[in-house]
Amino acid sequence: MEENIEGRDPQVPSQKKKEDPGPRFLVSSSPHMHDGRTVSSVMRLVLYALLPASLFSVYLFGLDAAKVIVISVGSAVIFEFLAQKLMKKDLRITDFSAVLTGLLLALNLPSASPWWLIVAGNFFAIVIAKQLYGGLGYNPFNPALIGRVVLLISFPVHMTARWVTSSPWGVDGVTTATPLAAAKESLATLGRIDVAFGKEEIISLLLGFRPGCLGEVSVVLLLIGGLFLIFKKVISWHIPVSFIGTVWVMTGIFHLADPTRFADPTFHVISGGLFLGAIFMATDYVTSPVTKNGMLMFGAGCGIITVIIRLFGGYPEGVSFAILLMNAATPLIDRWTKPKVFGAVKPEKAAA
Amino acid sequence: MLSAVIALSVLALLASFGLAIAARVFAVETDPRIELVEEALPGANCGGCGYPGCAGLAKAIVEGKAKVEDCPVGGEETRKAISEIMGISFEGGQVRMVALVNCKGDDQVASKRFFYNGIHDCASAALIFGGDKSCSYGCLGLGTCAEACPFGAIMMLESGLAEVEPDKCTGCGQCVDACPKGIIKMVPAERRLHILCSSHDKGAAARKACKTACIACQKCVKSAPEGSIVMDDFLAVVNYDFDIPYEVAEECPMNTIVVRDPGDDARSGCEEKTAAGGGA
Amino acid sequence: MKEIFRLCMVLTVIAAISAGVLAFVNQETAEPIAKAELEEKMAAVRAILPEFDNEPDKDMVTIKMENGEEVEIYRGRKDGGIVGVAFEVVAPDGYSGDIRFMVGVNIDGVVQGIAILKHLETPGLGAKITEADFKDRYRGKSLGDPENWAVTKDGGTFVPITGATISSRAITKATHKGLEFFKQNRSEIIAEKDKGGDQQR
Amino acid sequence: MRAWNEFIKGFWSENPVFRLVLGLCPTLAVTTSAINGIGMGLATTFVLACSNLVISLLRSIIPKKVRIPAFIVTIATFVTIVDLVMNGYFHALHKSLGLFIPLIVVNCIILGRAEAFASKNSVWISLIDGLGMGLGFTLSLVFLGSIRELFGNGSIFGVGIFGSGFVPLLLMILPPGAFIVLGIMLGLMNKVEIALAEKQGRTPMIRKKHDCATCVLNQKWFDFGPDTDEAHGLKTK
Amino acid sequence: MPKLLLIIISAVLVNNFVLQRFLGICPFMGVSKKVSTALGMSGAVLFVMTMASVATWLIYHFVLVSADSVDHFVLIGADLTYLKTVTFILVIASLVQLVELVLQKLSPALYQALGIFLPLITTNCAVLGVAVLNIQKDYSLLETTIFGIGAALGFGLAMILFSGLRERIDLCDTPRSFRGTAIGLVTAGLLSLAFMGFTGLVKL
Amino acid sequence: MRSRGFSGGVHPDYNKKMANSRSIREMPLPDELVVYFSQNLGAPSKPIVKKGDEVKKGQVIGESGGFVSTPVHSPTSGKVVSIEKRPSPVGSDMLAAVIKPDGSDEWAPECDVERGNADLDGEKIKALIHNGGVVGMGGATFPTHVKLSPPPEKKIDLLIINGAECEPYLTADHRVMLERAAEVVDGASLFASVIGVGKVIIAIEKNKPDAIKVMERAIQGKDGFSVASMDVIYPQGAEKQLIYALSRRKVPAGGLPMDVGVLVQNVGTAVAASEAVRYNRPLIKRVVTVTGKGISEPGNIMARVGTKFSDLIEFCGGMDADTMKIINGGPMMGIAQHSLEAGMTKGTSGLVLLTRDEVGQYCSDPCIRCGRCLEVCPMNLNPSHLSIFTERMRFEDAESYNVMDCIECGCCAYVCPSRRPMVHHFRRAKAEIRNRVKKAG
Repeated sequence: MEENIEGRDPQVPSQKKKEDPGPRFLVSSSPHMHDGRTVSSVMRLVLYALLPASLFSVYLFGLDAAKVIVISVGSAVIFEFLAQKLMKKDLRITDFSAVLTGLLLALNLPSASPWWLIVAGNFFAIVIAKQLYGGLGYNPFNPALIGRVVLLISFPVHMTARWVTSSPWGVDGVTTATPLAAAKESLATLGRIDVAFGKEEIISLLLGFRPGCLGEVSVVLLLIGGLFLIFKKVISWHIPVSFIGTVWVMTGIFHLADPTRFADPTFHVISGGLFLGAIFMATDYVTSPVTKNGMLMFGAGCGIITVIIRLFGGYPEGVSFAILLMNAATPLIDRWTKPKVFGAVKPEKAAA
Repeated sequence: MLSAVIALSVLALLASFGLAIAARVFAVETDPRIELVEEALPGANCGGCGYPGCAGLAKAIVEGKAKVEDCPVGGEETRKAISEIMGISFEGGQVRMVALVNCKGDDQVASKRFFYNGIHDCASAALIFGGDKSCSYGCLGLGTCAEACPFGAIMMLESGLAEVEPDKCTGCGQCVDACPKGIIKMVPAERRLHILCSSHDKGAAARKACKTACIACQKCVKSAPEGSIVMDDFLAVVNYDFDIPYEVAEECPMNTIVVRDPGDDARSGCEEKTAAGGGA
Repeated sequence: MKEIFRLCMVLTVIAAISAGVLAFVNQETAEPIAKAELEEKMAAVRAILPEFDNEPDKDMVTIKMENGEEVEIYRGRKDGGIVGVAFEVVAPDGYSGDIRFMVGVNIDGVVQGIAILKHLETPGLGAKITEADFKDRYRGKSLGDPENWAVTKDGGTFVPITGATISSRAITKATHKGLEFFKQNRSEIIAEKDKGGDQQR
Repeated sequence: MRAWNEFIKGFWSENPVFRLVLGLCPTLAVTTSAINGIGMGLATTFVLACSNLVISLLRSIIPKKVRIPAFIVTIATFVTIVDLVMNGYFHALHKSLGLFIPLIVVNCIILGRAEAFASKNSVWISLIDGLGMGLGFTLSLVFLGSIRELFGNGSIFGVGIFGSGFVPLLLMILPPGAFIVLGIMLGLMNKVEIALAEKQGRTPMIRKKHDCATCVLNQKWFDFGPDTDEAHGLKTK
Repeated sequence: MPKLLLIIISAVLVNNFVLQRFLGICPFMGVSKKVSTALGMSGAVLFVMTMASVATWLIYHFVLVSADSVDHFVLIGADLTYLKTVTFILVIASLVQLVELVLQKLSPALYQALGIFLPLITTNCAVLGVAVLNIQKDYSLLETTIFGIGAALGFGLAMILFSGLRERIDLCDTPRSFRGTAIGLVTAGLLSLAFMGFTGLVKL
Repeated sequence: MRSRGFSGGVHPDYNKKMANSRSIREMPLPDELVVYFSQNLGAPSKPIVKKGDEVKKGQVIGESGGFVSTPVHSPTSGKVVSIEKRPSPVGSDMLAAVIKPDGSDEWAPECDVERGNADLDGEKIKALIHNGGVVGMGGATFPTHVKLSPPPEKKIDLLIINGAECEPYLTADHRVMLERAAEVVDGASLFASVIGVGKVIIAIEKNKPDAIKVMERAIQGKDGFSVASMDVIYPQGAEKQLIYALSRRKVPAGGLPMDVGVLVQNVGTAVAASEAVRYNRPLIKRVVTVTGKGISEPGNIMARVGTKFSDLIEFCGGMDADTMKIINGGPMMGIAQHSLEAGMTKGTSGLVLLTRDEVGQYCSDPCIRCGRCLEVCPMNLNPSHLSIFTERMRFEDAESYNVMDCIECGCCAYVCPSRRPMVHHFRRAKAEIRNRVKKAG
């Protein structure tokens, strides 16, 4: 009813000799059953959920995208292995967390990323942001996002200026700006938002036929992955819904106030990396609150910061920074949303 | 030049004089000795005294709630310094105490009852049938005492036993409280002969559980000076008031009695030993 | 009380000595500091003007703009004739703050060079405005040439720094404004009768 | 011999940055390049040596109760001297160090040495101590500055190392890079210290706590409280 | 009014005193073990910084600046601005200690909450830093006050976030040599990285 | 119909099919019985027999050691071989009377008396229940007479008979309800009359439709009795959760059911009470479910208190070589055994033999903070943080996060993907906190 714990069986008898009067049974505290879900199965489920978007990115950006994904996942695993070896820890490659970090980082990169950029990003993600804290479970910040933000501020040219339009198998992609960058650009140049936002654009934004990071482009596939995870009870709806909802409401208010300067809320929601961030990055267990109320606060906080950065900040996209900032606030949120113990309310006097 | 000198002097004068006046006006009485006592304490904040850190003890000492010798870590020097601050006479000559793990039953000699699967920590393991060792008095070897030691003086041996390094031990007693089996005792540092067993089981049962258990054969009691080793509920116990000749150790059929290397404590051990030895 | 008085006096004396020492050091260093500050500005002026043989800081005019701000204009001369003037321009729409830089123009209003004095642009991106490669893009340009003073993204001729369009745009705009300022006040700036910056000082 | 030991300890065993973890503000702020590190380091060294000298000269004159304000005025005087001189003769460096020159006043290393060392030791030894500590601080700053400059700009002391194909890791010269590099270096130094200590069979000296309460800067400055001279007599014993 | 708002936003988010300007690292690392102490410290810093900003500004403009550059009422004619480091530190230290004395006597409750942190920030370089910056940026008295408050709020925000993280990191399985300050610095770096997102939010 | 559940809880594999259709079999007398003197929560009993004494079935061999204590009776007639410490199924070795049956199985004269269904007054019933050594048979072994003596200011208006056997594998209560429905109802009405409660609910989970049917039939004509079918969710049988599911009353943290006017008794306890009152038969045997993949013939056995586990297993056809864990009780809250020499107690509701592939093993992986434990915790605690605090010895923090309210149901550890020994952590924290309180007090 459960799989083995990845070759790290505790001290259990394999076969015992008849005449040895030594121990025979395994003794532990209750409970003695388990539902069979392991860290690695959770991580694998998230990987499956990302699979459609990843494959589709290869279709959109061609071999470049495949290259980015392979290098990223490979280097993440290698860094994880080396770090654990160096720190003399148990090898835990098989929990798939490094694979997931590598894939998420890849999905956050433009398809034209050179190999050294990907490797550097993974170094910061795995070694600095994760293993230095003791590995999976201890990292206070989302490793993939640390990787991405380090790259973003270290190599701004590679990370913000070399977007490629999507085309089947990436054959004739041309360099251009992402929709959000274009919107910001037009605001700076013309003093007003100048984005075409008709039915056609909505559909191509939803499907993913637009420039952007590998994984952020196809909103529909990301949504499918997210629903799969919610259905499988890997994540709960709280963070994605409050995150995306807050962004929609806030940008909506600004849009109503001044439609020439602030783009349509729907545009804000489906362009950029909001879905990738809200569904796959903000919901990272280790770095998000554990309580449901905390999750709602976390999502709302992410949304508010995202909107502030997008509308008023220097960067066209604020999802990564927003999630990292809320990661920092997670311990405080957890502390302030401590669940109220069952029966903590004063007993009702009307017992009779 | 002149204006600079005037400006700064006046400022300094105003600041210092103003503060001096304010200090008089707003004076709040605090006992200055608290700070001094705290400074004299070792500052390890180990909690061995039972107060929250050295500051806590300092306050208690000054307020008369604690005694000068309540800091188990600080040596004679510390006590002397505090006594001086407190203006009380100081009597020296306290014996340095170190912790000792009274168990010799490592994984080779002590059998196990079951395979333990749980938290790697003695206190937790002891919650489940008192631990996996067949001997219910034995060291569980999971290192709770080593974790508790603020001075890194406890080593966990590969064989599944804890061992105190007397040189590093300050005698704070944290490990004594931490051990769920209660087998760590404080003993005078100058004593070398120990009976490393805590089992009150009867001979046969003890022997079955552990190959180095005290089986209460009384051989040591007979060969040692009267009263220096006493039987307590099937367990031979050393009375550390006595200096026992090291030959007694050889009497033990179970190798439970050991003489710890007499040379490893160079500073005080040697002369103390000869002095005490002469007395006995 | 007596003790407190003593303490205060000690402190006061120390402060007095300190003030004396500092006053002395200040006196001694006042001149070098002023010189260094001037030299800093002149280094920029030298970089953006054609060769000159006078001391532009002593040959300076001040022009009051409509908003009340005064602009100092350093004039470089060779053999007595003005070869170019340098003045400070502020680009208010830099990426993360004002960019202050100096523009050098010859008397025909052709840019001889720009020198960045102070900026807060992103290192590695906007901060590339300080690189010669970028600054050279403005050399030899004047109001009519090119026709369209804008970065290529806005349909102009100036190639912006990759990924730092905003900074490039700010510089372009401010340079353009500077040229217009020069054109408007040209007569005043190169008017010989104002010669003798000493009076200005 | 004693002088040599006092001098050398600033480089490793009591290195202000890596062992005592003092003076982090300037360490983090100015180490964007190796040259900045030298400038800041030498400025600090000058102040440290001079203030140690003066304070150990005056140590018998200054009453204990106002020693901290007296020390700080002395220190501030030297800092201002450095500030003025640097502004006059090293204008560019002064500009890039900016705010952190006046802030040398509150660098814990300086007042710390004054309080813990100069006020108790002879003039010569205090001077040596100040020089050693200051140079140790300088060395640490140059070391950090070199690393950050190397990766963040591809050069050391402005000399290109990697050639033109190198894409600098800008993070290194940005604020986050300062924290991260210092953190990692500190960790690695601790590792070295642990290894060294193991070899020499002693307990590694690692400052686990970074505690303001122990910092001399943060004690009461003016001590005009009720007369406790007897108590203070005990304290210094 | 908008300028004041911008000063606050800039001091809190964009040019955060601790994370971007490296001021006040000592208390940031030292008093951030627990959220409760971080809160107390932040309160004390807010108090001291605001007061110190105002006090030093007044001293600077009424005592040190020479007569002909400022129209203010001036006590002494000569330009004594080179004495600002010495005077500022004296003024700040005296002021803090005075406040501490007064609090201890008059409002024991407030002293309990803030008082124990007051001596810890006597010469926090953030306090001296804010005083010097006020002069550098040529702020008016109102702007100075606002900047002092903003800087303290930024300090507090960073401090409280960091203390939460610190409490969590304390429970981590960090390699031995990185425990304590080293991993704390790395964490501060990552926090600073997150704050980089606010770059360009305000142009000052 | 509103949901009969609570927030949290898990749905483990119940695995009840192995034994729930097997009717109760009487086990023949074994060669040796190990009867512990500590059979209940509270003070242990005081031995009143010595080595070599002849005893009769039902004879008191240990008398009540206090108010919260019950007498212990000899489960059969025979000879006391020794009084010594024996391995115990619940903790460290305990004092026990080792009895060698003489085979005649002869009742002591005062026992097995037909008293008929005569109405008795409350105090008399309580005394009979106490003398019969009746304890809570759900596993907690709290002396029943104590539960029946609430302080006068606590007015109790609801009696719940707990037939919600939520522990996986176990079917003992299920079979008891099917086969001894009349006694269950009789026991319930005895309890009701003692505390003067008009309303009695027999709570049974929906996955036991046959038991619901049988019990409904059994209560026909009984005023105030009803059968409630409960949601199938673990731990439905836990007192506080059961009370909440039935009445929406929340037992205050640190409080008892009587604080909200409720009394909960297990079905097995009802049967034992009925026997003790009607026939003067003390509690000397009970139904044990012996099940799990490790046993050859799973089943529900009526066995004497004191029957050694090895005998029980032998009676059920022996165990599989692959058996890795033997649990006294159910797999969620039961206690893993290290010795088969231990004898069953009044609280042994099952013996579950798990093979290697059924056992959930622990490792000390770090918490990945997935929050699943918060979702399932029926007490609304934060097990994730609690276990981290305990791991780092931060017991004050654990206390401030209400570790003392943990009911050790095991839901958190059941769902933890990092396989952390959560309950073990909490038991450690509780022990530590109790110690500190003791030290301080």
